[in-house]
Amino acid sequence: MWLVRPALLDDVNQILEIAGAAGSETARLSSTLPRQHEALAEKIEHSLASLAGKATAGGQPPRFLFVLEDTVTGRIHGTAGIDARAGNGQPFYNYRRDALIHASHELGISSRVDVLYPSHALTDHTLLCSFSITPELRNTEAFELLSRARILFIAGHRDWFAQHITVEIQGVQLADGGVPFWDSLGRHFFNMDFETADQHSGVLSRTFIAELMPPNPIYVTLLSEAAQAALGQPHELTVPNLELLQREGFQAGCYLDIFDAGPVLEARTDALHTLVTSRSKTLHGASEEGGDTCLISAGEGAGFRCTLAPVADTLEGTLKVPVSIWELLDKTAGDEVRVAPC
Amino acid sequence: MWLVRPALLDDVNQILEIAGAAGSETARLSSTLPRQHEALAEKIEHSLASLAGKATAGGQPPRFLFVLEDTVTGRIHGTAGIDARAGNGQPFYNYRRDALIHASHELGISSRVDVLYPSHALTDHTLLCSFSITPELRNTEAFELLSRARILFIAGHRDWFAQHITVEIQGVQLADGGVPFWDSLGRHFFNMDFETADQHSGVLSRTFIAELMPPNPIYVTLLSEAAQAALGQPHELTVPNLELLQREGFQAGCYLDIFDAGPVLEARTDALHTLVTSRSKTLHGASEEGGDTCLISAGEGAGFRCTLAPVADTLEGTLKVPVSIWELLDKTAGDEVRVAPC
Amino acid sequence: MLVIRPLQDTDLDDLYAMAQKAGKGLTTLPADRDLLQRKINLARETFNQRCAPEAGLYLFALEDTVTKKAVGISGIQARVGLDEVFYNYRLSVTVNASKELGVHVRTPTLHLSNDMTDTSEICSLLLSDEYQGGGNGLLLSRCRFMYLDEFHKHFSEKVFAEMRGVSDEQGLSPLWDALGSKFFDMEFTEADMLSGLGNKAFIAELMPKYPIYLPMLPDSARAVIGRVHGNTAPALKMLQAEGFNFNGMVDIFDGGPVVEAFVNTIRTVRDSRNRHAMVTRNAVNLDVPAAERVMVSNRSFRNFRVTTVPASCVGTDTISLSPAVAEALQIESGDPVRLAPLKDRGKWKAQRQR
Amino acid sequence: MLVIRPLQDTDLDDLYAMAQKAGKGLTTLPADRDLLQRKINLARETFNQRCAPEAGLYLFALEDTVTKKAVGISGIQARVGLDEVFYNYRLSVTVNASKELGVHVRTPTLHLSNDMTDTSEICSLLLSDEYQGGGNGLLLSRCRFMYLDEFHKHFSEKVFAEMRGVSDEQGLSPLWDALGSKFFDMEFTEADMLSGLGNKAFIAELMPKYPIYLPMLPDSARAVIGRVHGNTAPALKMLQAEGFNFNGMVDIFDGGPVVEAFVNTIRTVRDSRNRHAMVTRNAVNLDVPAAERVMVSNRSFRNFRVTTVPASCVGTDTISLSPAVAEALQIESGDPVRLAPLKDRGKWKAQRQR
Repeated sequence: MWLVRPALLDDVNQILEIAGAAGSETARLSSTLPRQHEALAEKIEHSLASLAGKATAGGQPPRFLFVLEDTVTGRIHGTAGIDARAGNGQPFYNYRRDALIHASHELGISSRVDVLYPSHALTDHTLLCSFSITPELRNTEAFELLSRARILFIAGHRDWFAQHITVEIQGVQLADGGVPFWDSLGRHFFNMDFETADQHSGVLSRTFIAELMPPNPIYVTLLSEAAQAALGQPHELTVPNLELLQREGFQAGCYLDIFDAGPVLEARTDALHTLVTSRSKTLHGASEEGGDTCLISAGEGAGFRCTLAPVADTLEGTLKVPVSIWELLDKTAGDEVRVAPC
Repeated sequence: MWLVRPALLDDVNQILEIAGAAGSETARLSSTLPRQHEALAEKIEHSLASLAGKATAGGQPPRFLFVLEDTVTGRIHGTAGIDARAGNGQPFYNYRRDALIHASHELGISSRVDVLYPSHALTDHTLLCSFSITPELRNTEAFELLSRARILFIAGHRDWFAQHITVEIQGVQLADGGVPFWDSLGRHFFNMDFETADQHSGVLSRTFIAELMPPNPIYVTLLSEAAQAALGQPHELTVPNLELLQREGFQAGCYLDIFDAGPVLEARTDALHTLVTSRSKTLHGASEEGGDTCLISAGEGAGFRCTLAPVADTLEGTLKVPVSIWELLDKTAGDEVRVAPC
Repeated sequence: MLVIRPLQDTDLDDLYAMAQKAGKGLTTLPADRDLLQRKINLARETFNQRCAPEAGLYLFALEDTVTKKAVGISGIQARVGLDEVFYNYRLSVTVNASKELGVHVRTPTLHLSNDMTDTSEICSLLLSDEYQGGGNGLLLSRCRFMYLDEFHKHFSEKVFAEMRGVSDEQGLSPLWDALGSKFFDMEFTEADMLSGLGNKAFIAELMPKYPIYLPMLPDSARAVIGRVHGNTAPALKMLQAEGFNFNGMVDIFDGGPVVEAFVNTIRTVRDSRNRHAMVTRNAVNLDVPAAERVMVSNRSFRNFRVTTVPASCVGTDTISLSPAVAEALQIESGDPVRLAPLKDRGKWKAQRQR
Repeated sequence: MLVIRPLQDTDLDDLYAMAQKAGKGLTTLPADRDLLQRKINLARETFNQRCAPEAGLYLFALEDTVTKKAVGISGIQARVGLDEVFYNYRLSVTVNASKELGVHVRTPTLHLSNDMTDTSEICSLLLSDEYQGGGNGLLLSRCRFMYLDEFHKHFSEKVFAEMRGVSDEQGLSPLWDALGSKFFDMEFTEADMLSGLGNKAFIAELMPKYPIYLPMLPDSARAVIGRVHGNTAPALKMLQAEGFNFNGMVDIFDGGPVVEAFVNTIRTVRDSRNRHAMVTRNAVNLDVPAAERVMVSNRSFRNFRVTTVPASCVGTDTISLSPAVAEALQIESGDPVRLAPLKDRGKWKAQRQR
């Protein structure tokens, strides 16, 4: 069985294996997941404090990290995070793509001039982040479970999160590791390769972005052709994730990632599909494994659990779920759970 | 009876009376209506050409001007316009209000810095404009007729208009004529008073805005307090109009008028209330004046007419309307009309 | 004899012929008769002080007194940026640094600037091919410094010159290709021509307003920023010898540098001396090398005239001039004149300074 | 006798006392023992060439040889903007014009700039109250030009000084109130102090990046841009006399001007002359007015020393120095020394030039 639960300090080594080897495809797809033992442990501690509803040192807003566990082997196969407030108390950087129209009345010329404006407009939105999964699980129901479990968590702890929710999709990266947008823009100012900058942004304070980012708007027409083509384009590996998020109700707007120009998706939190379609139910036993497979979650804070189970609904608002699932959720008959259709 | 119909060249003098005396309250509220005979005549000619579906010299997009006529006296009491494409082939200027977050990690300081970016993002949206009405008709059904008739025109000529529709609401102006936002910003660059600039923007090519507008973004915190307070605020006289437009589905976004910082309202054209609730019906006679008062329009292009009438609907999709109205609309039984509830 | 004098109506044909031959390089003197006539008119108004001093355009012709033809032209614009907005890019540096990461990056950056507004410009230099050499170009250029000095109240303290930037044989400019062409939907030569014709509203309308970070431009474009066209290198060298320095501004189209100097530090100005004319019939060999010549001006505002004579004519308080030279300068014995060496380290100067 | 020499460890207490007295005006020398000690250490490393040449901080003390106390300090920063990003505003002009409307408007505009990066700065001048007057301030300031000239390879061609801007008795700055305070949620003195302590990351983080149009600031703020504090006016006058000019840059906090000069055109440099020391026991009246004194340096990089002697001591090839002066300069007869007048139009200079 696949189970999504909060990350624990004991998970550090296994998570590092997933986030692990620099340059692996998995790693590239999870820039906000630290690759250093200490930084990761801190992130998990912060998550645990957030789950306990505790204020943390420095008054950082809550951040949560969940893992995908194979309950048979006990092994961890993926991670998924939520930052309650994008930027975590500091500015959250994006480029906002906008167009100016340069027109000469006298010459009868009119042209559209695309400009990338530095923007912090998404600061303090809730952010889905730190998503990583072992490659063999892509396009499986475990993948969907891991991603959507977060929305059930948000549904169960709605007060902790903002009205708007955002997720950054990794942008175009070539087979040789080159990132066209970065190579055309950021590299000149940060004087480092994409991997390094991306890792810094996950681990360090974001002061370095304020310090190193070009302070003025950027004309798109001066970017390399490859960089222009990459604006707002997702990395091909992220397409399944992107589609999943679009089904959730996320839409690409005018914001782009400052490092790789990947699209930034936005949604109203209360309009997320999983949240809207989820229902609170009372847990009951099922004699046989019948019914549609659903996402089912239970528990508050550190007790949060989410899994997939065949569910039979009853007219009385109770839910028949196999007893094996009760244990996984750490709940028993009569307890409240939250269920959402797959 | 009140009738809305396309403006004709014969109307010039009467329109000038309404738009007329500089400094009158009416005049202030209709900056895109020229106050010069020749310019107004040109505008009407352009409207007539547009109504005839003719391309105009210089390839300017269609622009329409309608008048509100008292059919008893034949006098004109108001005007309302539509520009099919805001900017009329040139950039349409707004300020886009956005916030940057200036935060120092080390000092633990974080502040929101509002910035006004020059923007042309609303260029080519359809624009409602040139609205003026004699003061005694404010808050009457004639007022509503004049404003909403345009939406019925759009409904009947949907292909001529864009997907998005915009309307600029006049911003704060003091009793002494001073415009706080202009006095704090534009005046320094345009070296003229608000009235002059506003009139130029209605009459001249907008080249002068490209030439005179400050080329860089503006920090809100450096505006005068009165100007800051005026950002996005409507002139009090426009409140009835604003409310009417809000009922239509228009909403204020992040755009502001570059001269007075009045709010710029936006809507999806196809979602406009009058458009969504309007129906095509076949005209029939009514023996008695019964039924709810509705907006009723008919005619294509230069034949467009719109008035208010008590209407009795039938189950068969026909419409019973007093015969006096038929004449007003220049239609007869069996002709198609468009009707929308008040 | 070659003499500098104010440009006049009768010069139109000669000027037009020169402009036609010069081709595309000289944007301030396009081969357009109407425009050239307007410039002549403006120059006449200027010398006659019938236009606002700051609007003045002082144009000088180099006349061959034998053929009575104008064979060269040069000018001074009293103030730029009054009628039309005057644009340059300022070549600046943006520094981004992070202590935390040990990163320190300098990014050369072009900022759109109007900072030359209200400054006097030396401009419009053009010399017929047949008259190249023999110091004629120097005379045409340097006579302006004598005028600037003489009538400095009409000009700014600092003067500048825009130097033609790099372009290839086809008139293609690497900077234009990488930058301007992305914003102006026209050819370099067309843009340059429009700008030269004084039609600059299109620049305000079409120009990118935000700074341009140079690392985003290709090497070919970055390489030409602040560099002059091969044909202009001698002119640059001459101005540098006069004390002009690159002031950090470049042309918005081709990246050519702007050089500037304070009038009172220009070498020609510093080395100028006053004398009185002494018209004499003593035979003087006028045909000496440029290094042995001095420029003599008649110090007239309205009818400024300059020619060159051998340095050997210069005395302690006077200068001996033949009747022909005096006539060319429209002076008589006893009239004050002002001298300056034609060449750097010219003989006369060396004599005077040691 | 007062002698200039490199700052050394034993000066910490004197320096601290001076900094305390000076109060808030001098941001590069705050009364902070740790910081001052670090500066002394850096200066030692610099004179001993144990740090990168471009990181050098050359600090000189003015020592009273009687009391052995340091009574003044002045310095040269080899290059600014290397360790921390160096910010100024460039005072520029934005021109907007419309022919159609006949409008032409010039808007003074502040652009954030890092353009002083890599330039040498003269800085940190401080003189004890009891030693004001008698040319001591001139010595403290001008000894730096002798050093810049002598070791010009270690410095940029151009040097600059930031002049303290206008603030009132309470330390309130009109420009800060109108501009900085809107973006930095702190007091002017705190910001200035943080900046002086070398903690400049906050500037990159909090500073407005887009240009500031001056008409949007109140008159009180506009009036002080490019103007110096009353207390700094004499220092500005001194630098102007040396040939320093306002270069269009102003301080981002208080609007004080930046003045700059090419080292080789600084008056002290131009008027410097070499001599050989001749130690003599002839009685010389050392107590002559500043105008009649010359500065004498021992031309040493590591142990640079300068003092003043009467101009009357200067001979054609030599200069007569008393044993006490020679000892103070740590030289002997026959050693080369370099001289420069202490005051503008000082007696010695006048003698030399005519």
